[in-house]
Amino acid sequence: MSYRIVALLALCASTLLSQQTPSGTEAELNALRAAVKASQSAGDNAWMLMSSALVLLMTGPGLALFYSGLVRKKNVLGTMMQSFVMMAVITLVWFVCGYSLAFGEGSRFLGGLQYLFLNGVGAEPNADYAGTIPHQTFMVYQLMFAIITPALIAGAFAERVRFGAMILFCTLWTFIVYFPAAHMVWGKGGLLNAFQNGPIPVFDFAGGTVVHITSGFSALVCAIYLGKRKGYPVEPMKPHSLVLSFIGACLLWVGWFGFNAGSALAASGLATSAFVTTHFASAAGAVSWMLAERFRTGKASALGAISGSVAGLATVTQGAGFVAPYAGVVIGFIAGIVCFYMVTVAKNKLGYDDSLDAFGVHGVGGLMGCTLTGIFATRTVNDALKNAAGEPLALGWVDGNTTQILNQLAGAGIGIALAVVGTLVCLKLTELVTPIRMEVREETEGMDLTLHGEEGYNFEA
Amino acid sequence: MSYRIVALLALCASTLLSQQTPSGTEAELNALRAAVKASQSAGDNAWMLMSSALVLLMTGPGLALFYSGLVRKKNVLGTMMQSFVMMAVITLVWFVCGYSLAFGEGSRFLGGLQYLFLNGVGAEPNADYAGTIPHQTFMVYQLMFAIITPALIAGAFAERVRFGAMILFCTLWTFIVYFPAAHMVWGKGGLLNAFQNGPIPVFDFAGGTVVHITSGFSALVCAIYLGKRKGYPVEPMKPHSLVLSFIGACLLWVGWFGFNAGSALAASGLATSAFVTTHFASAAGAVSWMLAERFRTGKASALGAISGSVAGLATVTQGAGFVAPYAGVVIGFIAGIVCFYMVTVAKNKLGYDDSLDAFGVHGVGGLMGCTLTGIFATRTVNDALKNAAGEPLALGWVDGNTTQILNQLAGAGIGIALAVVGTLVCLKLTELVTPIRMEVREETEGMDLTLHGEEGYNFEA
Amino acid sequence: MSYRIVALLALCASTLLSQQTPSGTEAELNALRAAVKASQSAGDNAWMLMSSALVLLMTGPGLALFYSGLVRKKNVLGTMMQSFVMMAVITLVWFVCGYSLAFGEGSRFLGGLQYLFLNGVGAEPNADYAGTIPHQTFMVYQLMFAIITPALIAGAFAERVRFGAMILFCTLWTFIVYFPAAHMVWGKGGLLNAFQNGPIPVFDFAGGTVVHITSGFSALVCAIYLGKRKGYPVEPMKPHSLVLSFIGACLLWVGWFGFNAGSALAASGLATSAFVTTHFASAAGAVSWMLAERFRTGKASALGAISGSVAGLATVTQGAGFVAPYAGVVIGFIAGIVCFYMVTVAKNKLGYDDSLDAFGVHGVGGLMGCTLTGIFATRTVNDALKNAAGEPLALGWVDGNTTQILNQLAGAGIGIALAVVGTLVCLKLTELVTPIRMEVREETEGMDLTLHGEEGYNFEA
Amino acid sequence: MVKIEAIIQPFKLEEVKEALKGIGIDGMTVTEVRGHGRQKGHKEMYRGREYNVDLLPKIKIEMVVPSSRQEEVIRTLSAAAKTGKIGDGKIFVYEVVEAIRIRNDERGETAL
Amino acid sequence: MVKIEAIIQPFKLEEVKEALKGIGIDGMTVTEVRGHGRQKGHKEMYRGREYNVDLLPKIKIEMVVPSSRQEEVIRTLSAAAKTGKIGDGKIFVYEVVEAIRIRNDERGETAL
Amino acid sequence: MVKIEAIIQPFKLEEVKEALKGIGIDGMTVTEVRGHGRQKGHKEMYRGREYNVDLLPKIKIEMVVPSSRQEEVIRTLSAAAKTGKIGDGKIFVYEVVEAIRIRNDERGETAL
Ligand SMILES: Nc1ncnc2c1ncn2[C@@H]1O[C@H](COP(=O)(O)OP(=O)(O)O)[C@@H](O)[C@H]1O
Ligand SMILES: Nc1ncnc2c1ncn2[C@@H]1O[C@H](COP(=O)(O)OP(=O)(O)O)[C@@H](O)[C@H]1O
Ligand SMILES: Nc1ncnc2c1ncn2[C@@H]1O[C@H](COP(=O)(O)OP(=O)(O)O)[C@@H](O)[C@H]1O
Repeated sequence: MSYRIVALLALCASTLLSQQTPSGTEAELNALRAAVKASQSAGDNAWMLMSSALVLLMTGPGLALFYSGLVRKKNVLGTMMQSFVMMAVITLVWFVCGYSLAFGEGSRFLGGLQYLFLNGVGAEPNADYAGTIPHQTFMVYQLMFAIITPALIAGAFAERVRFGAMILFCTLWTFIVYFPAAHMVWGKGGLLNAFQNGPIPVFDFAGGTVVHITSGFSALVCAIYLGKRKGYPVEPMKPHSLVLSFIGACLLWVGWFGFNAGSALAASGLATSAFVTTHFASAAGAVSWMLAERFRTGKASALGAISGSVAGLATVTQGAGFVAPYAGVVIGFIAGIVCFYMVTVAKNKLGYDDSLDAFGVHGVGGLMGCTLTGIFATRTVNDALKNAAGEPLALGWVDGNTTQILNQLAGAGIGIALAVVGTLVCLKLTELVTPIRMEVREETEGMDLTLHGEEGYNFEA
Repeated sequence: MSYRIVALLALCASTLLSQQTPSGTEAELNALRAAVKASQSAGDNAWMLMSSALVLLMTGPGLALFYSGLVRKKNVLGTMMQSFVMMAVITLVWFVCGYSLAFGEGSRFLGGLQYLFLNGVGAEPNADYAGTIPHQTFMVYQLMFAIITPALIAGAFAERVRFGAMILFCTLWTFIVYFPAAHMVWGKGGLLNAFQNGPIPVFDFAGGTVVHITSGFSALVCAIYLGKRKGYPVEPMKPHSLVLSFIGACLLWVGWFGFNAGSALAASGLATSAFVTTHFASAAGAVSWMLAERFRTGKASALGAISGSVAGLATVTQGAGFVAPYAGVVIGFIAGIVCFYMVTVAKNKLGYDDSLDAFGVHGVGGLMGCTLTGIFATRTVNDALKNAAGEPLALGWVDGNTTQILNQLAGAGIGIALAVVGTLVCLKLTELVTPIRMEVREETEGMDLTLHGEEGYNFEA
Repeated sequence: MSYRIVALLALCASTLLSQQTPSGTEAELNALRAAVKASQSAGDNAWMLMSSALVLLMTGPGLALFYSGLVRKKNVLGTMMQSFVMMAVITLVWFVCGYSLAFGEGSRFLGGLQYLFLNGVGAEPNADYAGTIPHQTFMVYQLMFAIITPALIAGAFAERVRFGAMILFCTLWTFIVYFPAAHMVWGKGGLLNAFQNGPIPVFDFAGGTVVHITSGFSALVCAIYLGKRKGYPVEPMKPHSLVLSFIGACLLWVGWFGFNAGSALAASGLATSAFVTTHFASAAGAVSWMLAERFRTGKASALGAISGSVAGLATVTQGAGFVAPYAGVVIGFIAGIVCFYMVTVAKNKLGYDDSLDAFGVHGVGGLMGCTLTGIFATRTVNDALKNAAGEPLALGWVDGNTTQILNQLAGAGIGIALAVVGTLVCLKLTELVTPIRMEVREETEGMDLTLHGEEGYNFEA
Repeated sequence: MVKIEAIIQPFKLEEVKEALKGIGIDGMTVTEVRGHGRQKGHKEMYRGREYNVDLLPKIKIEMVVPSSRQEEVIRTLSAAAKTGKIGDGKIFVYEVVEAIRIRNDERGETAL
Repeated sequence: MVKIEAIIQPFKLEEVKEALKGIGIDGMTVTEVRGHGRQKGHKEMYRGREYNVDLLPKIKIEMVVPSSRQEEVIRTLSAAAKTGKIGDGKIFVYEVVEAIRIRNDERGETAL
Repeated sequence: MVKIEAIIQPFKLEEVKEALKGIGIDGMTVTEVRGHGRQKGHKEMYRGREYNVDLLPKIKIEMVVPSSRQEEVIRTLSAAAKTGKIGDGKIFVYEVVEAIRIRNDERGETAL
């Protein structure tokens, strides 16, 4: 708070002073400058605090509802807990060393330890990341991303993974996959950081690679490694409450504004632009998935509509602040169709049991989004990258930069490799400590009773 | 983003420079002015992005929950989809031409085509509408209104309308009723636009006429045209989950702050004032509906309380940024009683089947709100209208302007006429393409199964 | 709005003028100063309006869901209504005289009547409370606190209190307990107001004492006074839907950012700091409650996790804007363990029936938080208190001020005394007018049917 | 005494209840069940997985009545529940050995 | 063997179950049903539409027991379920032709 | 005619249904019930209050079949529902006095 107050006091002082001196002195101007800085910070901070809250809302209750509605009644709490426990555990990890490993200055692959226990992360902005908001705001905003990413994976092992093992796995995964990925793409000096001289500059506005590719491909590995749910695909395993999933999906849509538009790190025109592409992609994804269903099965379903919107959102994440509104529509439209195909046709053919389609939506969506960003990114939307003369650089194919798509693919490749190898390592490490899968009897009885000793619904009078 | 960055750079530059020059130069002052503009924009944009998110939250999950809780279990997803599909489809329409038709410069009745595909709608503010926020922010904020308005109508044909027909009807309706209404009241050069020299100046702060009167009266026409649900009013048709409706109503209340206070288009004192009247009207509406119930039936119900709050909110919408807090209380109180009467007594007498009372709450509330604004609007709250000498003009009756109420009634009349005729046209056009009503067998089985091939709840183990 | 517009006009004018005059004149500087003030206000107001919305979201649907999920199915609506009716009724009380009694200038114990009917509460900031936002914003923000506090008490008499009696009791309680408590701690001239020369300076950033101690201890008195629910503890009374409680808890977590970070009354670095400690305490509370459960019963439950997070949030409330992030973790961790013990062990031993643990979580958490603030408050986080030389004063034990803890305990003591005595008075007064407890038959049939004539779920086809 | 048990379409419940009241049959117990028979079910589809739902919602009504009223009840019930389409349901009749009213331990037909 | 079927007030379930365990009756099957009889229902009101709800929540308990224990079970059950007010419910008794334990295909009374 | 009533484990429903279809038994009515027997229940814990849940979810299947098919149905059903563990459930058989198809008032075995 201090610098705000100082600024205001200075402003007041200068107001008083100025009644004595005939014209604007240097002191007055400096006071004004400080006041303007404080007021710029207030506007940007208002938006970023709100965005942080929105991204947390995405995990709980958003994702928790989306996922838990899709499982059977006996697993509703267990599935919710997989999201919730990330909100709790990853927060503590972030506090201790996570933020430092992701955003500290370190190697090209991982941050250093200077921010251990958030040492030195205070109200002063960190100009490397966001020059107008408190460093702590940036820290807590990024924390919300670190929470939701492993929570997304949980979609792949829902209905069959033990609680303790899930926590252990996800915590390990955060260290082995997330922190490196975040550092490489967004961290100071990171290998893929386009804005800080990374040797392979990748445009990832809000985490298409960092969040969706990593979690999606990790989910695929988990789903295959763990094997199918008992009874799959013979026993019926209908979503127990699409009503919950629907609420969750709407909250994801709304929360995603914090995720994508918040990634502008300021309440700027760029934030608005990301907001718009995000919204358009979600809408287009819902429409195209519904159309695909309509043609294939004759009926557009509610589950289809919300899945399409989530697919659109996941896919536009990477390009949100780089592409024009029309591109948001195009990206969303492609996302809806491709993810529909993955989830309804390809998955059944390949035969793995990714219960909640974390791979089909986030993995595939993330990968497409990464690529499409290389095509649609344009300096008319984002002019932050400049050449020596201060002119904005061409970004994607539409700007005439036909090679960026290679960088994007390289980034995606690195993300996928990291996710696959890292996930296997984490699974093995976890198994050294504790069995991952529930016993058959536990799976039959359900997670709620066997893992948590509760039931989601007690509707008897 | 560019102008922000330029401003900040300029500010920094001037800071550096100023250490060489003894006193404030013109360049320094200009840099400061740009910086102040950017920082004003940040504050206002933060609020407007958040308001946009809040208005989307009203439709999904807000309205979707409110409505779907009131229908029978077999129609829960179908009803939710009516809201959700508007979030998807109207967004695309808005992108293609909707925004242009509503807010482009055109005739007194409809906007022009200059903003087709959002051409020219960028980060620069459009001073005709909102001088401190990116034009795109204004665009996307207004989109959220275009989404919720047809979604409100759906209340009148819930439980019996085919999905495709509903989409077609609502899309047509948006063209034939919504865009003209929005343009006349809020668009540049619009017939009823009080702030841009419309010949019949109507005060409609947040859409009492544009949103609630149009959707409410259209709902009445639809309800009558479609006829009653099979079995109405003999078969029991109890709300299947007032719990859902309750959640929805609370989210509507919260979201309405974005709707009404956001309509100040800035994080200003006027926004606060609208926030306060909105909250007060909602509270007063809940109280008066509960009292009315208590006197008539002996019991204040949860459905009554939430209906009263929605009635208060719908009714205060038109005047939110024109009236004082006490007037918010009065308007809300009247709304609760009158809408209670409409919904519980008049509707049953008249015998139409407006399943979810879109007319009784939004139509009647909107009409009352339009009129009451003519009474309670005051320049002590809103001084944006000035005479040649720059003094704020008297607004409503309480300011001594006894004739404004006639303008308001004229506006309402035009809105009603447009809604009734437009809706009939749209219904006829839709029927040319596809039958609107579900078959009897489908109605019996429910929308979820027959239209979407799903069920909302699968609670069997 | 006026001062914003004036500022902007002035700014424009000065821009024009400055093209004629060679250098910055006093008029130009003044215009700039006004513009900066307006823009600072926009940023802060954006955050405070949003925070107000978030705190309302905590009550409805947040708390309403959290509580109603824990009761039996037959009481779901009745329990929701206890929260909702506070949103309606306390709003009207606040409008009439509540704000004035809490924040008007008056005695050390209660505010005066100058703000009756919000007279004089307009767009101009009230520098006594928040110098950069409209006075109305401060008023409506504080209203949201006045709403949730009595709604929290309702946890203690859920499932057995008549609706009218509950409204009457809570309204009286607001007068006899809440307004005095709020005035003493936060009001101008209040006995415990650390920032306005209160003789017993208590640090209560966001209402640990004003909200949680008062409501928690009042809940205990109510629970004992009313006696147990019929059948308790023999009949099973399982939570009917932990799914609802889970959603509610997540919304409480998100909304609490408005509660605590909003209490900075600006979008400042202090707001961020409070945001961070709040989030950390919630996470730590969830973790420690889960660990405690794991050790005692072998299973970490969903109800445990969300209870722990609420305990962490309630406990950190008092210190949120005074303590460092690490202290948030410590406070949350302690909260989870102690409240776990209170709710699962101590309550059963003592034998009172605090159905929803309003005392065990809010009373105990509030008391701990009050004390811990005396330990962990530090000027490195909050430097608003200064000595004559303008240097920030030492705040808590960690700053070397070992006596503050005594002030905190004194404040807590006064809060508890006021709550206990005031609650007894209110209960007696209420009983003079109407019986408080439902009849046995009504309790058996449930609140929904007997009090409100509805049912929460009608799932029959 | 006999127990008459009818499986009917859910939307016919109200009508059947009224018809039975009409002939003075007041005591009955109703259960939500799912039935399988000649009536075709429907398909549901969740993300590409298809479910053939062949257990359809039905209502089971049970009444214990004096044997003398058996035919009258069957006739009334059947008439009220009939739509003539497959899925209308069945009526089954069972012997009842004894009936007791818990409230006052009355037994036999007076307990009904 | 006979089947004893009792329709009782929901809030009596716990008590009845304990009483039956007390006399060594362990096997039972419980169903949530709704009942209509002399007990008056209640009114519900949703936006001015009134519903007379005359199907009230009840619990049905079914036990198959050796005929020899019939009277003892009826007595115990009735005593535990009684409040003396209208709505307490009924007990019905039916002949059972055969009983089979699925686990091991035991038949007759040993299967209970 | 007899009614064959089986209480089975919920997760066995699909298998049992298929097995019965296999021998041409199409008509059946299914109810969600809760059962108590030798199978141990489980503990639930809500904020320190412990609940011993001894009523476990079961599925009741009822089929009315010609007496001649009784044994065949029992055998098929029992085989499909068996896991060999406690809790597999029971089959009970009752006499049916009459059966009526509501749709066309057919009676007796042709109504099944
Ligand atoms: N043999 C049977 N035993 C028990 N219930 C049956 C039997 N046959 C049919 N039912 C019940 O009756 C319902 C209607 O039967 P169905 O064959 O579909 O139509 P209909 O009675 O018109 O021939 C079924 O859904 C099932 O609940
Ligand atoms: N003839 C009957 N056949 C089947 N069930 C009955 C019959 N009569 C009553 N019942 C069941 O018993 C319940 C209680 O009956 P009711 O007449 O209300 O009270 P009481 O048993 O005290 O006379 C009813 O709700 C219904 O479920
Ligand atoms: N005597 C009985 N009467 C009615 N239902 C019974 C009886 N005994 C058991 N059941 C039902 O059968 C189910 C399984 O019985 P249980 O004793 O647990 O296992 P098993 O049948 O393998 O011995 C019970 O949950 C209950 O629903």
